[in-house]
Amino acid sequence: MKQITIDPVTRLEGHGKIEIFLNDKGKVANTYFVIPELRGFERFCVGRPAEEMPRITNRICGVCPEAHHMAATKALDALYHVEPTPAAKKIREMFYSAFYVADHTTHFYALGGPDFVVGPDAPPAERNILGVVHKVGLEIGKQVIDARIRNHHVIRTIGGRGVHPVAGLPGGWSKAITKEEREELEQIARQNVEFGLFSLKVFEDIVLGNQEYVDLITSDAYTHRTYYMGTVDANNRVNFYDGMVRVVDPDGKEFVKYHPKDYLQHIAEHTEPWTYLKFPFLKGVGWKGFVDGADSGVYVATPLSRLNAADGMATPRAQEAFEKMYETLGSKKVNGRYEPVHFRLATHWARLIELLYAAERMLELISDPEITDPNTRAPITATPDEGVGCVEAPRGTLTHHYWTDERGILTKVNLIVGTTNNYAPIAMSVKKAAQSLIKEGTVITDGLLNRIEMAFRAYDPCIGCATHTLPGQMPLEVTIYAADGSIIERLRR
Amino acid sequence: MDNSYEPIIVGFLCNWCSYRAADLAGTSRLHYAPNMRPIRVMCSARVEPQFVLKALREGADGVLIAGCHPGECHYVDGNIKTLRRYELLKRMLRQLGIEEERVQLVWAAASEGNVLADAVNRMTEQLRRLGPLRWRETVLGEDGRTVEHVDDTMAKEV
Amino acid sequence: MAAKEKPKFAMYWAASCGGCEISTLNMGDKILEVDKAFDVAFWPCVADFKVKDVEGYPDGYIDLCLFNGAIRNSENEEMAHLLRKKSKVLVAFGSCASEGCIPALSNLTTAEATLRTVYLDNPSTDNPKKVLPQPFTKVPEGTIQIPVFYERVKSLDQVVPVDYVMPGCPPESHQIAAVMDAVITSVLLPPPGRTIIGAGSVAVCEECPRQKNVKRIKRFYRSHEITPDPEICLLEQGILCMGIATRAGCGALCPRVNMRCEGCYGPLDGIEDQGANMIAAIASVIEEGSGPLAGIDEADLQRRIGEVMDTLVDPAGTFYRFNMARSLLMRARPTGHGVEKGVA
Amino acid sequence: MSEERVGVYICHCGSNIAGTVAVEEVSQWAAGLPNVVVSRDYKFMCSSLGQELVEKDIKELGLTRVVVAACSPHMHERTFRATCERAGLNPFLFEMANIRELDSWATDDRVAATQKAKAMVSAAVRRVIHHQPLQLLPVNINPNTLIVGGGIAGITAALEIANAGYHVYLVEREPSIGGHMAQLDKTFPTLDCSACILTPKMVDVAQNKNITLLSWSQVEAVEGYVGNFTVTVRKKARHVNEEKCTGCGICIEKCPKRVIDEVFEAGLGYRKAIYRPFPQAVPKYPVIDTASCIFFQRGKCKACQMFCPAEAIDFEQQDQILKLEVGNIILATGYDTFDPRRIPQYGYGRLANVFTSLEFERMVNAAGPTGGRIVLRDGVTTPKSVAIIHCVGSRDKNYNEHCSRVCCMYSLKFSHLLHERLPDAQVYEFYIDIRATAKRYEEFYHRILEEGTRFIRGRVAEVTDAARLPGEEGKLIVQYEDTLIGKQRRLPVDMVILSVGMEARRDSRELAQIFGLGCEYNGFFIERHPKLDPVNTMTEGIQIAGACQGPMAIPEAVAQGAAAAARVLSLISQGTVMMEPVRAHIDAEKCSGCRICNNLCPYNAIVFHEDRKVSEVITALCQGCGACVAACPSAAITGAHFTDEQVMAQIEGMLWDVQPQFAVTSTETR
Repeated sequence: MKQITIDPVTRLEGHGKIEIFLNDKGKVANTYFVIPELRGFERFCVGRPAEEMPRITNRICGVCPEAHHMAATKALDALYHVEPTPAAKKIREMFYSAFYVADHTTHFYALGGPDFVVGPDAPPAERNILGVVHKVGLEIGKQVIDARIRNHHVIRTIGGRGVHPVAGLPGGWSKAITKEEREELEQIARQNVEFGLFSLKVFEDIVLGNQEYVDLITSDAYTHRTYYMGTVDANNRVNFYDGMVRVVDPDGKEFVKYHPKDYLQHIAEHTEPWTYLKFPFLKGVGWKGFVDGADSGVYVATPLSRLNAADGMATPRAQEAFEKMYETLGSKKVNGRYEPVHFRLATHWARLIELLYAAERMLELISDPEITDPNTRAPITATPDEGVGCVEAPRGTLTHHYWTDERGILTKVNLIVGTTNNYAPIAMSVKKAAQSLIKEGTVITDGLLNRIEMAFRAYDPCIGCATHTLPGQMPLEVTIYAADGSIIERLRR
Repeated sequence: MDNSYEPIIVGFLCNWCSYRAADLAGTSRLHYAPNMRPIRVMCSARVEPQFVLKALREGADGVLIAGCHPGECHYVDGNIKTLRRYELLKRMLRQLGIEEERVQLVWAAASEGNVLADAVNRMTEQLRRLGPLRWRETVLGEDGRTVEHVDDTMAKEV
Repeated sequence: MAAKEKPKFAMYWAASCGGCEISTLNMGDKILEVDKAFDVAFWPCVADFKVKDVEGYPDGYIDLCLFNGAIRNSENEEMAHLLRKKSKVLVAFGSCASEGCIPALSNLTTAEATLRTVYLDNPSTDNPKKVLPQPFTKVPEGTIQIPVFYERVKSLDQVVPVDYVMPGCPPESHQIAAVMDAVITSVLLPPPGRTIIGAGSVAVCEECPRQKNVKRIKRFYRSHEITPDPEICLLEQGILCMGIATRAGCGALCPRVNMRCEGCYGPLDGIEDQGANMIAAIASVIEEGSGPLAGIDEADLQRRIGEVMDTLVDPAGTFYRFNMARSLLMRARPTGHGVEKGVA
Repeated sequence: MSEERVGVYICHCGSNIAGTVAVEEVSQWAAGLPNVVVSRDYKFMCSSLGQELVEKDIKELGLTRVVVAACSPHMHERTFRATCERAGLNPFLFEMANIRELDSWATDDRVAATQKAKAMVSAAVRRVIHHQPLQLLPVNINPNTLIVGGGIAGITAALEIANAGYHVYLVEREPSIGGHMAQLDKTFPTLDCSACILTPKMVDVAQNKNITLLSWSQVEAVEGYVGNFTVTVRKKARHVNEEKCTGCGICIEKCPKRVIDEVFEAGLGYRKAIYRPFPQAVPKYPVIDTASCIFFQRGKCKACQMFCPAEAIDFEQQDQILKLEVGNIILATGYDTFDPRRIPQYGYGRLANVFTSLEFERMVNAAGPTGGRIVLRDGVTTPKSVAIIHCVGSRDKNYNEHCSRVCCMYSLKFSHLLHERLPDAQVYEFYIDIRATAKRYEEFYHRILEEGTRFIRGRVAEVTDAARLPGEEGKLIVQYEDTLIGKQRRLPVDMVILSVGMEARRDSRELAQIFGLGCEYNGFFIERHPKLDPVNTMTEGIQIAGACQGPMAIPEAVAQGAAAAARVLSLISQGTVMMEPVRAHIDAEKCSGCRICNNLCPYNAIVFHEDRKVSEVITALCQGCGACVAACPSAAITGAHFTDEQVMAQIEGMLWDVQPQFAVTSTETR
């Protein structure tokens, strides 16, 4: 054992760091997107009783605790070889849909959206939820806030708490839905559908209505040809709660479709010494570095990729919106499927389509009388051993994998969280943005910084899931080094 | 480990049995290890697990809880409550990396000065073998920051 | 703080999940009032900012700083010192900042074990060269620096003095709103000095609607092992509810959906160690050994009590679910037995 | 930083402490501790001069807290509390560090002892700062008294208290009071008739209207505390109606069933199935021994009932459970004699003519089974030679380490009686050494010497009937080593008497548990202090008297009975007693009503108020064990004088020398 005594290291700021190195011609030689944070759940969960994982791992991320809660709960179903009761399944997916509505709303209006709603070159102080409210008017602002409030009310009613729900159990859910609650929730679901349609309208008016934005979206700076991952139902339509994981290649051909429990055969994670976050890639292709194309194992797991990987949406209005997006962005149908859309900024659009789907799905489920069946817990008889739980988190396919002893005490834990899937693509997008924006003797401005920021904000990176920062609002530090290593410019946000 | 190390034991003695046992040991000039520092409580049931952890954190190498024999508690069954708490505390201390010998529960009747003395001697020996605990220095490290151990199989430069 | 000119407000996260921010945003309209009442000086989640600006502020420039997240690495600690310097009132906001929370379960193991597990012994990791994140990395173009991963998680008050503590994982929105109201309407806060605000002064049981009776616990049940009676105290049913040893303020949300209180609001005043406190409380009401004592077989009694205690798996991970960093021992002993396994 | 002004006083206790602990060093070191304004060492702190030193400082230096490092608090805590009080300081603002029993007397390592003393002093200083002024709690004393055991000690105590005009419940488990003394013939050294001096007292008991005599009864449970005990007594069915029975004894006469009397006659004589142990028994009512009664065993007979003129026989009678309210309790449960079967080589139970001293007492007793004739087991042959073996089961590591203190003297008494009844018999006393320590004992010894008894110093190895030498046939041979001449010898005799020692009652431990007392390793009850407080126990309100405290002769048992009575009377006459204020208190503001504490209290002192959903401690019932204080998960319960703050501070103080050098941020230690 070699011993290194840790002292406070020299100053280091921001939760995400982008290092840009210029060559002697002043061109971008390389960029590094650094994640300086690790919390080590895989380690400290070992020794804990497995059934506690839904309530431990939701602390991985306070933005999408519902996703971790659900992945963990499903992992417990598998671990204890128990099938949740019908009511429990419906409650879970209903709950999960409400969460999607809330989360996508947050991102579009408060985090990612401002880039478009307020405008990419608007002063930073304006580019936030309050800016959005000023731009679109207090009335819409209220609507946004209400949408968040009512859906967190749903989450709280069904999951026990507004943030970090607690109700998930192997084979079930700790609380049934009463008839009264069902009626209230049905109203909320209807409002959500309205809100989903409204939001797509806002996007069309403000974004598609503005050619400058459309050009920005389709510009090469924000385009990548990679593999796309998403969970699909039996009919290859988008599903958030359950299904098979499907990966399509850059041309849209199905590369692989596997059961989530087999993820280890298809996914591996690459490690770099200059960051705490790992880079997942497709085993079948292999890690070729931060590069595009069918020969690189890099894949994306975002709202856009879910749509790319699927044949369509499972609800009527969402399906309409789905088709509209692909048509508008000039994607052709190849044997019944649209070609993938590679414009990263289109992810915002895809997100709103998912929002609408979630709202519609929620309405379907809550309208089902069986959802109020009090039998929400299946008895547990089997001895626990190993289990994988997988859901589509808003920011990508989320996988929890537990191993336990016969008492159900965790002996090993593996987690591949939503944003992690997109780490490599984000890094690449940032590099590409930097390369296309920094030419010889470019003056680095705040605007430039934001354009670079937009590159990763589209992914709605919840670094929180692997570290702790909030989607799209990563405090960012860009350091630009000259070839001789001297710092030309350091900009922070 | 250096031989200068002398374990320090904080002893919680119940007023009716074990403290009197200690008194008796003294009165009958039973010489035993001076490593135990006694704290008198009315009953071993007053000894909160918090006290034990506190003693360990403040630098004790071990904690001895002494009460009356089951069935002889001055307060009927206080010592049984102590036993229950001890059994649970023991299990938690195991998880915190503290050897079982470092926290012990013994019964000593008022007339058993020798039993108490023996317990202190035995425990002192065990702690000598285990070495110091001294929580702040060895576990928390100065100002609470500790030394990181890195296995040299772990690549430094890439 | 001064009622006249608009006070400066800051909110920052260290090692946290962001739930505190979400809970703050969930205040709803109140958030707009906050926007009205304060000049936001620093709030990554809501408004863009520059850390360099914060450095530029005069000391004590920020009137109210809500700091959430634990101290997990060197960078977190740096930010804690910076914000302490720049803030008149520093609030340890949420469980992570006030007592370590879930991330501090990491104190049951070691930094080395964590790095090893995440980057070397991990089933999905493809790391033939055994690459580990390094504080300094030479890349072809230069050197990249990342913060140092600390050996143990600390609470905010373990690195800088804290004026107030707002417990909860996360603090409930209505509690945040109440505190904000107090500040906005410049209601006098209690004297500072790690003073608890935005929470009750009694245990969760007070807010829990369940029927409480005299307790005699035969054995413990894990959440999946028993479907509890919805009317009766969970602890009486052998479910390890931490409500008895946990500060009220949430409204006993978890027991209301048939789940045990996990203790996220932390211990009550006068309790130094939530875990030890739970041991004292629940071990006291184990039925085993409550019978007549004449001619009792000590060894046998100890064995029977031990068997009951064994139904309580993972005491440390349960009792210190949120409190590890601020427990009396603060972390497990690396060289000790069982730490690596982390199991009893 | 606290404002308190602490005075520290280190006692030399002559050389008892100063011999091992560097007291001057400790006192100089203590002067440097936070809050300490004065630190002194003095030869004897408990002396009036030592105490005046403290009083003076309290007054002149305005001390608000006092620490005395000396002996055990059980020795002098009260002394120094009084000192503080005299100087106008609340007595509970004082703390004692026991650096004698727990330090200087327990080691000879001067360095370690001094270090340990410092630890205890710094702990006391840090603790005392958190002390609160407290007031003693007055508790009313119920004037009734329970006395358990109707031997001479119990009888004496009962009469003392009853004659003072207070009521006594005297519980005796045998059918009659009188105890062992009633079985004895003569008492040494005066040789007056045991029964003659005892029976008048027994009669007094029977006739005293202040005494409720509960014979054939046993205590089953005791609840409460000094001044207010509730005692559960089982009055076993006598099957004789005490209201009707005149004690005429016809039933006994008519009873066809004869059984060996193992208790009173020590197995030497017989009694009937309905019986009273001896003619002068008190009370006079007989009891039916259902185990041997023909009716109870086979369902017919009823002879006693047929002949009873008073129709007092009641086969239906059931045990009665009585609840007695008393303020004080005296235990005078006596002793058992050593069973010599445990020493097989002495042949008791195997060799017919080996007798125990108790058997011999009955034999020589004119009212005994042989009418006072000294004979061998055959009942006719008178022994020509008798060996009396001392210390049987006493002063012997294998059986009882203790000396039974009476055997020497009663053995001498036996010699005398033997010479008196069998003038030409040879009497040998095998002794280790003769212990004749009390008044007129030594004189008695010399008298016996002159009567011609042969005294042989040495332990008897064996008693056997295996004849080896001529003249041994048909005799018991005593094999012994004469330690005065260091020779193995054999002595043939006709009769051997084993002077068996005194042991604690076989059930003394169960008894101790019922009454909440401590037992010695050998089962005798533990007194509060062996010298200064021999009849008091650790449990307030419970006294012990007679041989249940340790082996003793009649005069001491009588003295202790009277002493215990005096104790009780002084409490009764005070009317109230002041109790330590070490009590638990629940802060209703902090109580969440979780009810964890509700069933923890052994005295049921904790009540739950459903309306307010909070628990409360009934102070009068609380005994201050602190079990609930430790258990309360809300820290809503505080234990006066043993608060968390006090103990935590004490812990820190104890570890002053291993606290890390660097300062710990206040935020981290809370």
